Amino acid sequence: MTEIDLATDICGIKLTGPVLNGSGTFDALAASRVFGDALLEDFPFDCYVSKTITMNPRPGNPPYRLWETPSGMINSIGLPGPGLDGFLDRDLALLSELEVPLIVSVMADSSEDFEVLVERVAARDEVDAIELNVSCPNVHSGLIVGEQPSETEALLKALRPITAKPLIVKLTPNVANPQEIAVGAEEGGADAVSMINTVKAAAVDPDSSRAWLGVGAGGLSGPAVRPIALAQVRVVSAAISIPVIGMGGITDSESALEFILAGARVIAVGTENFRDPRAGSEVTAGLPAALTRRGFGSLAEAQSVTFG
Amino acid sequence: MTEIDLATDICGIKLTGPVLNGSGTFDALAASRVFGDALLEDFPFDCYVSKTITMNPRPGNPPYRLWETPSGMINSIGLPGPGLDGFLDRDLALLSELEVPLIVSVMADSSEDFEVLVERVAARDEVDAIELNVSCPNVHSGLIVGEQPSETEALLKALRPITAKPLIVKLTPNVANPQEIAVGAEEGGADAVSMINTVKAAAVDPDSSRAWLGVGAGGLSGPAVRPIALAQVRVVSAAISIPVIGMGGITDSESALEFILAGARVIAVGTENFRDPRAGSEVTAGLPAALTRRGFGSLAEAQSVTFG
Amino acid sequence: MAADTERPQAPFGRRLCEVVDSRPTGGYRIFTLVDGQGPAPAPGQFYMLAAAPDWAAEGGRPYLPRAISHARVSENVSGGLRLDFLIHEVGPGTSRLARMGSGDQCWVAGPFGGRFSLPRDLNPAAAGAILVGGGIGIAPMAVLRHELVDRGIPSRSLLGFRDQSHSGGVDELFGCEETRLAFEDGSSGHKGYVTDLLLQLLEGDDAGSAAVYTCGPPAMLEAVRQICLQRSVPVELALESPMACGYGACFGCAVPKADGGYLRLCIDGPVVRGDRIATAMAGEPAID
Amino acid sequence: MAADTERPQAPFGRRLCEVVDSRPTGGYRIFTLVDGQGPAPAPGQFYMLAAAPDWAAEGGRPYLPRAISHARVSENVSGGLRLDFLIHEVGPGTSRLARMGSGDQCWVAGPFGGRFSLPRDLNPAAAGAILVGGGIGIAPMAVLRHELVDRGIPSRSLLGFRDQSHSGGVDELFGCEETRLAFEDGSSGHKGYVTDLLLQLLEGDDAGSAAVYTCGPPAMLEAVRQICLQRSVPVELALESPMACGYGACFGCAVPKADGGYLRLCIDGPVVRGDRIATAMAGEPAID
Ligand SMILES: Cc1cc2nc3c(=O)[nH]c(=O)nc-3n(C[C@H](O)[C@H](O)[C@H](O)COP(=O)(O)OP(=O)(O)OC[C@H]3O[C@@H](n4cnc5c(N)ncnc54)[C@H](O)[C@@H]3O)c2cc1C
Ligand SMILES: Cc1cc2nc3c(=O)[nH]c(=O)nc-3n(C[C@H](O)[C@H](O)[C@H](O)COP(=O)(O)OP(=O)(O)OC[C@H]3O[C@@H](n4cnc5c(N)ncnc54)[C@H](O)[C@@H]3O)c2cc1C
Ligand SMILES: Cc1cc2nc3c(=O)[nH]c(=O)nc-3n(C[C@H](O)[C@H](O)[C@H](O)COP(=O)(O)O)c2cc1C
Ligand SMILES: Cc1cc2nc3c(=O)[nH]c(=O)nc-3n(C[C@H](O)[C@H](O)[C@H](O)COP(=O)(O)O)c2cc1C
Ligand code: FES
Ligand code: FES
Repeated sequence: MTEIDLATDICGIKLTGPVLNGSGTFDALAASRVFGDALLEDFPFDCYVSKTITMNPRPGNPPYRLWETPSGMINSIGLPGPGLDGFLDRDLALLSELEVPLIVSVMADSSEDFEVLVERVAARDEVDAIELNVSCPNVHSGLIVGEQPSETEALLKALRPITAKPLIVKLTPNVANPQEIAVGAEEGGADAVSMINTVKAAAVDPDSSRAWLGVGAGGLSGPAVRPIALAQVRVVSAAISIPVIGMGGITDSESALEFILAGARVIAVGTENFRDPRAGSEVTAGLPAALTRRGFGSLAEAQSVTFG
Repeated sequence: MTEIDLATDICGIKLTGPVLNGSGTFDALAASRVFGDALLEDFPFDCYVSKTITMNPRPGNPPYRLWETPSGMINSIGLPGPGLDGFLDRDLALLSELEVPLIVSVMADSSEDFEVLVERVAARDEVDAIELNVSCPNVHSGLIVGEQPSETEALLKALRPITAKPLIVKLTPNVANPQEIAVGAEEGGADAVSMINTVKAAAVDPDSSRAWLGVGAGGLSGPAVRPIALAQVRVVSAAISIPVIGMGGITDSESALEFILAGARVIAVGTENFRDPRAGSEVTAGLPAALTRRGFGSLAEAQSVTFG
Repeated sequence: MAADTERPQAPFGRRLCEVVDSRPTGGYRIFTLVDGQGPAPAPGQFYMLAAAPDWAAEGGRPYLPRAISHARVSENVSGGLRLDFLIHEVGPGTSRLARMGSGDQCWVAGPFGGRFSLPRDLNPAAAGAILVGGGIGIAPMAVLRHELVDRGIPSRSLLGFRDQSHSGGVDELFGCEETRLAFEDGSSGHKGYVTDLLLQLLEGDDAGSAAVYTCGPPAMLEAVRQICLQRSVPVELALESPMACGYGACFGCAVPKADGGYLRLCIDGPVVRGDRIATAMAGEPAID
Repeated sequence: MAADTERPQAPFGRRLCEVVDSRPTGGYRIFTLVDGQGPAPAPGQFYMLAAAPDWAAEGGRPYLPRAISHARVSENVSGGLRLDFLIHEVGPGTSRLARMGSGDQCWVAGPFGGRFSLPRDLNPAAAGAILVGGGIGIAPMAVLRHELVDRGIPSRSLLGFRDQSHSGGVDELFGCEETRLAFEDGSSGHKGYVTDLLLQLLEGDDAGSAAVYTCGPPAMLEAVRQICLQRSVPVELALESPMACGYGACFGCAVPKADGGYLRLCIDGPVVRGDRIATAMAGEPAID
């Protein structure tokens, strides 16, 4: 096979290839405890996205937090984490040892808190871009920010002046028209959107007659949602001119390429990391052959396809 | 095992059991051509729901109309059918040979056409109830009726005076808050809601770099969507007092019972009919054991559970 | 409601049948099921098959059953029918079916769909039949050939293959019967397309007394269809289209009709007259 | 970043290992894998396993790998390790694993998690160890027992079972070593709970010199934990919780800590000291 060039970029950040991780699906710090030096020597992603950081430390949701479904899983993790200070003081220094660009995901329930998060995170040199997880209710309007184009646009307009670093909006799939939210994000000044987050889902305890998850419901991910994600990437990428980071059920290079053909510029591996800690590397390893099979000479050619 | 009573009702229609078919997933006329008398002697459902009928004959969408996905399938069938006259003049007389109650599904793109459909269908004695497929744009407002609580309520208010027969609203899952639509339906005078319809989805041609489906995108069904359907049944049934007809990836008595525990009164089998023409009968056959295993003495006991 | 009485009727539902044999053949695979419940299928009919119990392999597919034509039918010594199926592995479903071995169980529904007409019903002037098969499309041709032999109706079989690795089943399904082979890569028989052989026959023959039957890849079917339509030779094609159910429930298997609209291939086909359809290549991406 | 050096470290990624044996044992099943890449696991560690290639069975599950403790480890004559796993079939994942046979392949990641402490590290006054196992929870106890024997540390094993059909592996894993058995149905050994045997021991013994280790169903673990906490006897529990990844990636395996918040059982456990957690029954529906 001839050499296939996988180098690319997202919002100006140069990447050795198009494979990111989905926020919250790979804890590089835990993985380095478990796998040791091998993790850094053989890091599976071309860019690392942190778990979503919040202002204050959070314990996360009560158990159970997981359930397996046909070709997928539901989680109700609830954003456990050390809070902004803990992240900046401890985790960030460790994450900067990674030899790939770093995107930090943040969430807040008010525009003011979002401003603090973006300002303090963006101030750190280790950070290349910020992803805004907007599946949260606006404490003033009560509306879920990421469900309303106007709320999303307003949030971006408030955050945009704070930093020159790229701002990425993580879209929720739980809306009738994700392209409207994406347009709101673009108009507010976002540099990219990433999609999809998990799809609202529930499971029944196999033994009792109650909800299995401790908080009643959660979010579906994995191959089951891939067709939903592909449809949303298709309509969103057609509606905006900023790039799309595509994800949702990517398991291998073939499904990764499907997202790129549907309109994503780069892709992220989420749930598949749980099945295979090196899933990101496996996706990358298979991409040249997958591109060649469909007649592309480079990643850039596939990225330029206009999908029907 | 002690005798378990499966008899129930939906909007006052007495049923021998809780198992319906999803509209458009079992063509009783075609099945009787293929399987002969066995179909009537061993009919798999306690109530039959017709494919959605439209005012005028429709050819349906260009091929391909199907694609298999992880634990599911996407369809873009496009409501092919004989139109109202063809249905009333030919199909309906044949369907009345079925020994179970009959629900006729209808769709239109204006309130006026909906009124004609409901009036003429409801006038026929063979018909026990009417299901309104509202995943269609309002020709005046341009809004998708089933995506807007106010549009749904307005449609029901227009249709309610036309007939005393039960009106069932089939909800789309492609909204942020299906409970708001359900409340609109209830306030407009609906007698029940049925849910979920298919989830917007797309697939990439494995060989070319185009969309596989002839019209670009379609709807996802099958076990992959079951967790999504369960979550929506959970929130919708908690928000309304009219009954829910639950569906979405039901494959067996265990998954059927999950819907009832989550808040559905009766359930419908859709895509599983394609894998097994007698899927409805198999679900029914397993229900007594599934109820017993969870400690229920009757279907009514499971129906009365308040889900956590 | 009215049943279709002119075709063997499938038992209602699906049933488990045992795999009693499975063997490779020229790049394809043949396996044999014993069906204790179904009627003898007619040439052109097909079954919906799903390996049991692990139909879904890695990745959540296959999920739906797969439409497969029978390639041969015979009586089983201890009762029931022996059904042979010829499989070309092109994806998760056919791969999973091809991996079944003796003793495994397979879900079976069918036989579904209608049969090939007899030559006289297709063309009152027909002297015999010309069978044109390509790739795994030779399976329904083999079944039809056997029926024609049984009825004493003369036929000629023209079989086309890309190369040796896409030519399974010929010896086993056509045995010592006379066939004319075409290989695109010239590795054996005529070098080129099977339609070359058909053109030769129709030019030699009195085209007016021919009745053509064909099954194979869409491009071949469309070529055969055009050749026949241009010469007013009646032709029946056994088509494929994505099928979820096989019994008219899903409306997925749409094929465009010549006079507009679509037919449901599973119940209105899979055998269709060449002049009834708009194209044998529906859904195939247009060639740039 | 810093690696955990006090525990055997898993190779990065997952690997295919061959199943070389599989056999029933008292209602459960034991199978043996040969692992050519991983380090020898320590008592208490576990692996994430998924049968290959058909992990997903009918219905799209199993999808995620399953956490399984090793039940025995030995050197393989031709290299690598022989790992035994004891399986209780409770759903699609364990059923699919139990159906693997000799020659099949299995995806393996691990060993994951931390190990049991030695008795002296748990209780400086410890004279020996008391091992309390229930059901398949006897597997990690067997591994710990072997290590203690190798190190010449005295231990007593108390094993509890619901009935004979939930008592697999005792003979094979504990061999001729002395064990005290309890059966809830009285079919053998003590009639009742294994905690009855523990109470007897702790009353006879000087509780101050005991170190207790336990693995089994949540209700049993919580009973053992309470018994020990009340008597200030140090106890380590090997817990279970739903796990998607096993290496700290998903945050799914939360277990409530005694001082608030949650630990990630896969990396902070699965072995935890009794006084570190709020309950061994997190997530279990409250009893009405
Ligand atoms: C009536 C009928 C009879 C058939 N008889 C046989 C037979 O005897 N032997 C045999 O091997 N196969 C037969 N087929 C084809 C077989 O059903 C498909 O190849 C199979 O469904 C593909 O499933 P898969 O999971 O292996 O591959 P998939 O991943 O589903 O498909 C692989 C590739 O094939 C193409 N494709 C898949 N299905 C279709 C389709 N129906 N029409 C056009 N393109 C398609 C797609 O482009 C895809 O890239 C028959 C089909 C029909 C409708
Ligand atoms: C560290 C660890 C070590 C383990 N070691 C073994 C072992 O050696 N042998 C063995 O057979 N099993 C072991 N298990 C348990 C095993 O992982 C689960 O039984 C398995 O995941 C269930 O999968 P399934 O598909 O068979 O059943 P599922 O359908 O997933 O579950 C069946 C039932 O078990 C319950 N359940 C499932 N998973 C859990 C869980 N993690 N916690 C509590 N309840 C649950 C549910 O109520 C469900 O009804 C271990 C688990 C952990 C976390
Ligand atoms: C266990 C789990 C935790 C997640 N945590 C986060 C998170 O903290 N922030 C976020 O934006 N998305 C989070 N996600 C969503 C993923 O990043 C991703 O959008 C989604 O899972 C779809 O991709 P997948 O199907 O490949 O997993 C999480 C997903 C899972 C499964
Ligand atoms: C091929 C196909 C055709 C369908 N046609 C209709 C239809 O005409 N009207 C309608 O209301 N729903 C239609 N549906 C939706 C189903 O009735 C059902 O709501 C959905 O498929 C979810 O259930 P399932 O997962 O059990 O299939 C169709 C679904 C499929 C798969
Ligand atoms: S395959 Fe379902 S209607 Fe033809
Ligand atoms: S199992 Fe994933 S973090 Fe513990």
